[in-house]
Amino acid sequence: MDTSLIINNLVHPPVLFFFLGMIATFCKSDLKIPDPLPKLFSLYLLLAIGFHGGVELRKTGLTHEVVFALSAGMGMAVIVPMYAFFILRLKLDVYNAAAIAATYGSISAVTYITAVTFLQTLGLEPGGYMVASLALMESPAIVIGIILARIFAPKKENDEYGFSWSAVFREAFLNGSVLLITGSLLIGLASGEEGWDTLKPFTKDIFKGMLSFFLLDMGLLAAKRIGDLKSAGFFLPLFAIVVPVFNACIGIVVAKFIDLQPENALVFSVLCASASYIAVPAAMRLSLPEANPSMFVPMALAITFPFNIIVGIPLYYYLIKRANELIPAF
Amino acid sequence: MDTSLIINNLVHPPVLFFFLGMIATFCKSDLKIPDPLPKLFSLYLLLAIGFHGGVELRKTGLTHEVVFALSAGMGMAVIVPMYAFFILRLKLDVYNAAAIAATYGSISAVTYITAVTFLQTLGLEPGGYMVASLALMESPAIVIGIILARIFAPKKENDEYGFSWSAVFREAFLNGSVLLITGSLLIGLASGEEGWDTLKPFTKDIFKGMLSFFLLDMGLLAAKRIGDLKSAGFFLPLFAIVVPVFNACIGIVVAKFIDLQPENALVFSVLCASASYIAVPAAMRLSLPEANPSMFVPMALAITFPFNIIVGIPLYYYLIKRANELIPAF
Amino acid sequence: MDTSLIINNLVHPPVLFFFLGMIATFCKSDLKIPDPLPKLFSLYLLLAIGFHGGVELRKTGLTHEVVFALSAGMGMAVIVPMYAFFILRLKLDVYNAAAIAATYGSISAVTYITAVTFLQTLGLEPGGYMVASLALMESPAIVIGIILARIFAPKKENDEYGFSWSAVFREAFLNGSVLLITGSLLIGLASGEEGWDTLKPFTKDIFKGMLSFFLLDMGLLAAKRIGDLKSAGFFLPLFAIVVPVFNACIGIVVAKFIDLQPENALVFSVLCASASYIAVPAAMRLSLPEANPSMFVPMALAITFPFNIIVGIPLYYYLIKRANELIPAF
Amino acid sequence: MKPVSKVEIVVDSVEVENVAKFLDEIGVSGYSIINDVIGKGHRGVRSGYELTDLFKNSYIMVVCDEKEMHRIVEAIRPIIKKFGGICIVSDVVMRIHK
Amino acid sequence: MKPVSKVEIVVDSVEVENVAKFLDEIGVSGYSIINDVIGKGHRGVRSGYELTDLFKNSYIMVVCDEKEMHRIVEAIRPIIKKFGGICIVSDVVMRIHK
Amino acid sequence: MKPVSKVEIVVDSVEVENVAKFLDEIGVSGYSIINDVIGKGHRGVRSGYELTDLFKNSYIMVVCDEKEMHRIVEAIRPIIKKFGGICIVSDVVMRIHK
Ligand SMILES: Nc1ncnc2c1ncn2[C@@H]1O[C@H](COP(=O)(O)O)[C@@H](O)[C@H]1O
Ligand SMILES: Nc1ncnc2c1ncn2[C@@H]1O[C@H](COP(=O)(O)O)[C@@H](O)[C@H]1O
Ligand SMILES: Nc1ncnc2c1ncn2[C@@H]1O[C@H](COP(=O)(O)O)[C@@H](O)[C@H]1O
Ligand code: NA
Ligand code: NA
Ligand code: NA
Repeated sequence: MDTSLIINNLVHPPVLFFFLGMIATFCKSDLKIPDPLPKLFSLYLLLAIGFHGGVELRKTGLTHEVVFALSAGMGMAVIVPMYAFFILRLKLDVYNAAAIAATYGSISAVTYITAVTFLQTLGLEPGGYMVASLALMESPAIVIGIILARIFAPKKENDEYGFSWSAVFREAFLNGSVLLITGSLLIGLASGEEGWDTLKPFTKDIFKGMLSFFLLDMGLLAAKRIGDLKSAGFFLPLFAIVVPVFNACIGIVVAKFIDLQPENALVFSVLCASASYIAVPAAMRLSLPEANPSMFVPMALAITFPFNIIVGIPLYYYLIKRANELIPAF
Repeated sequence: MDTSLIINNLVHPPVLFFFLGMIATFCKSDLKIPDPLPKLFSLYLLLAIGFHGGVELRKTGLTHEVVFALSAGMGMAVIVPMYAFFILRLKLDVYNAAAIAATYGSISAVTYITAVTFLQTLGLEPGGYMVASLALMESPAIVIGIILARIFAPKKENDEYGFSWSAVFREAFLNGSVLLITGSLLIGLASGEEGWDTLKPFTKDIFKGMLSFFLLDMGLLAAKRIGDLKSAGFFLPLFAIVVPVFNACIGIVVAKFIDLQPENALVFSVLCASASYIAVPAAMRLSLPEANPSMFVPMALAITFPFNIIVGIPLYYYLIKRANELIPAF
Repeated sequence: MDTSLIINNLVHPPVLFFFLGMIATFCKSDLKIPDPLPKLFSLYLLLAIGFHGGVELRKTGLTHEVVFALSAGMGMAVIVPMYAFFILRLKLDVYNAAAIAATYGSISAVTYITAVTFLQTLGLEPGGYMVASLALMESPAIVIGIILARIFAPKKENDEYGFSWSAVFREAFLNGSVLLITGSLLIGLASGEEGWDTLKPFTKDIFKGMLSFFLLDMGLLAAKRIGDLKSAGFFLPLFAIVVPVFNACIGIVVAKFIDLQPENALVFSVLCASASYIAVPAAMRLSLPEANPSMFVPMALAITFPFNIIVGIPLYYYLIKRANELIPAF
Repeated sequence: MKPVSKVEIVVDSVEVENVAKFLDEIGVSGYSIINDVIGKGHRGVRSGYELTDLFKNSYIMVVCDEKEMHRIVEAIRPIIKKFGGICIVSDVVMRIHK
Repeated sequence: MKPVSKVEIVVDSVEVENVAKFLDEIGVSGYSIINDVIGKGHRGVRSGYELTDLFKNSYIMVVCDEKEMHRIVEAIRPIIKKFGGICIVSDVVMRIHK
Repeated sequence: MKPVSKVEIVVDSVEVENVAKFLDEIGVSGYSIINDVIGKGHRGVRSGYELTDLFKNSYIMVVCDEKEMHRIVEAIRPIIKKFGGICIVSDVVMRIHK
């Protein structure tokens, strides 16, 4: 594997700020980005990503490639939580297995952006429509996870207090992050080039700076959360690395099948590999309060996220390149 | 009325984000811009508007047109709360009538900006000095409202605890939003073109983005507050639409009299039509605690503001154009 | 002294916003930048300053001039608190003397930036490596202050509860502001020109705007804190002006010795003259809780900071120019 | 100066609206809520989660008469049972309330 | 270990500085304030207003002796009468205060 | 419905983690913490400092049995002695805690 790829990824400022955050926590600095500033950065990123994606999607139109990519994304978001659930059941109770399955079936928008940023340093630009894929892949796993829990949970424990399917669907499809990215995408779609000119200095020019700030915070948080998993043994940390790589590989194969460009294939496989630490915890808290958030949150935030950012993205890109060399045309 | 005007207004990203916010609240999404981020956006907007206005005012100088526009603005800010008070007294007690009168006599800076933005999409740029008008029109209605309440309120109820005229004037003329916009205007005036070059990327380039964010929040809030008026019957919602339109019409006539350019006439009439949901509630809380904020706040925020943003601005512009066609020279 | 220098400094927007803040507090406006927004601006400024400095340092390399400047900075940061401590002991107990000594031995990043901004309006740009000096000069005074307190404090009072040297060093060298500026400097160093292009719109273009906002808040705070010193007599306010000027003069002489360019000499002397109101209070609170924060905080924030911003920077620059005229080559 | 009960409740913040709804149904004269309460209990540490508004508690205080107190306790029992929390009651003297 | 009174006050946040001023005048040994308290009472829901710092309550706790307690209650009565709020008193044991 | 002690502590926010550590060592069943408490006491006004997270208090509430209460009071005495604060105790009735 080309080490320059990894290094190239690592010396990029946003990724370096992620390291700075981790280091700050590890050496017990009191550096802190106080509430609700992390929320400002994450709202900004969602708005900017969505809007940009919408503008691009308008340029592309709904081509075959787009339809294939979106369908494939939806498919992955449904299948991943299912098989993950049964693996997790080997070691965990129904509730935690369902919550972690949902976590890995859903996606992380910041991992996505970091992949896009990585591609840009290589001079590549993935199709903006992949943002639509991102938006579509956030919700299904939440519903699947809750369905699985309700099928397999021992009936007597299943206290109905406070449960309603409408709340589940609202949490899955209308939670803040899904709604903001989807809404911004539609706004981008509606306002097109003209809208883009209006918002570009905000949504594009300062984007990398806002991303750096957010990654600084993610580094602080990831390092702080890693301790939560100390008592978890080997299974969960291993799961948090092996399953994303496996999902990325499926993603790469699927991308090859539907003939995505390498840059789009990377983004697609990164979506498959990423795990949710925003939308899923919110949904689980309401619909599966029995699941332990100090398991599924640190897995996504403190292991899978840094792994994807540091090792995963260049690794998946390397695999895509190799796959393309071996099987030039399908 | 030219429907392309309305559509043109509506597909502008900031306005679309306002809709997104309303939709999010209506479908009970948990999308939220947590405190104090809305404050960040509103402070930014006031600073940027004021500064820009000051720089422009320095270019224009204190011409006849400027003096006329400022005086007319002041006049409207004094007269509107007076006549509004007596209309409101038909249905409301003295305190609430006075508070609502002050609300409609004062102005909304974000409505103003949205009108400017609307003009910019038509390739027009109103005189920056209108910002001075904005700043001057914020305070008088507050004082008028309180004077009216003290004249007409039944004496025995009028508990003097905590009341002082100096506090009233401080709230009216030195409240945060008035002070920031006026101060920034003076800073723009003092630092001129050179200062503008220094701050332009901050106060101009990212402006529309910050506006979009703020309007997103305004949409969330407006939709949330609309429920407060459910029990209010027809009078207040009707007032919240009819009186702004009426004020806009007076504004249009006055603008014609003092011979303002169409773009300045629009901005002027929008100021007349807009209602305050920041400065006035703050002042009323201290000086008229007997007035019910769950009346005057939702009227301004949930009815008049969206109405002006969506229908009012293009409507007033259409009326100005028609008036100019009918009476080419005065 | 050339009055145009002072005026030139004063009509610069960021400085004007500082005045606006002071005026707002003095006339009891309710203008407020609510928590944690000031933190957003200060984190941004540290990140941007550090990153810019790192990129510049990479261009310069570790030249003789750089090494000299860094060493001289370190030296000042060690010596200033020592002599200040003994002056302060004339009037104050050990704890307060030590805390104030640390305050004046350490630095203020925003004073530094304001000096850089002042130079830019004159068309000058100090060497980016001075940021390294800034980062190096923040911590030593904290350690010196605590050592002095422990040497001179009456032993019996010296309750050991909660004291540890490791905590002292962590507070001094790993506190949030030191870590963020140092980390950002290293990231700038690592990512160089390419990284700069990525982050420039964020770290440079909107910088003056963010600085204006922060200075607005500093004005609000400084004016609010000035009252805390009412009961303090003449000694402390006098100290808060005389010692900075004296430190600046030493700085100017040292800068002449190590042959710094005028712009670098100004920045160096401003660092010597500035007093810490972020890192030092944090460290003192933990390690010298006996010291009274309502002495050392308002001295740095409400007297020394405004003095340096308004009078100090042009004064020191004037002195540097005069010194260069009198002693052209050393 | 009448003696009343003070009910203090700590629950997961996502449940606070439900608790308020119950209180409205019971018809108490008022209540006060403090959000952003962190803590520890049988379900482990709850110190908030910066990326969402989750994993925090809210504190609710209700001053009411004894009958209302009993009804409140019954109404929030299932909430605390499912989502965790604590409810304590003490005697206070109401000095001023319009 | 001396028995003292605990006075708890909930008032509109804009009045909290006035309450503090009264407490200073009365000369209590100290007080604690929690801002950002929301609630409901005779004047309806008070859940804050995002665009200003208005329509929120503050909670003030004062630990004091009985005489001070009576003076506090009298001092804040007009504030609560005009701007709303609640004031309750209970008996506690002071364990540590320097 | 068992009678328990409620311990309320106000300390400098920088000490709150130490207090929590003590509570963990003592082994109480839980505690709740409210940060961003301001106030006044022997050490003057503490109303926070916008540029750092300093000069604020935290409020800690622990519901526990009497024995634990005594141990808590002893454990935090040195903290309050050095860094200031207050600790009061009252009797409450525990109604619900899983
Ligand atoms: N003994 C206690 N004293 C005070 N607060 C408690 C106690 N036990 C639980 N709590 C609060 O209630 C929350 C939920 O408790 P639990 O359901 O036991 O996890 C905790 O996070 C604490 O904030
Ligand atoms: N019975 C009560 N119990 C607790 N808090 C109350 C009660 N009544 C009023 N409050 C608080 O006092 C505030 C003002 O009350 P009011 O003046 O009745 O509207 C409310 O918003 C609540 O925060
Ligand atoms: N009598 C009191 N009643 C309520 N809170 C107090 C009292 N005395 C002190 N406090 C709180 O404890 C903090 C520290 O007190 P002190 O150590 O006396 O300065 C103060 O800032 C208050 O928040
Ligand atoms: Na995934
Ligand atoms: Na108006
Ligand atoms: Na210094």
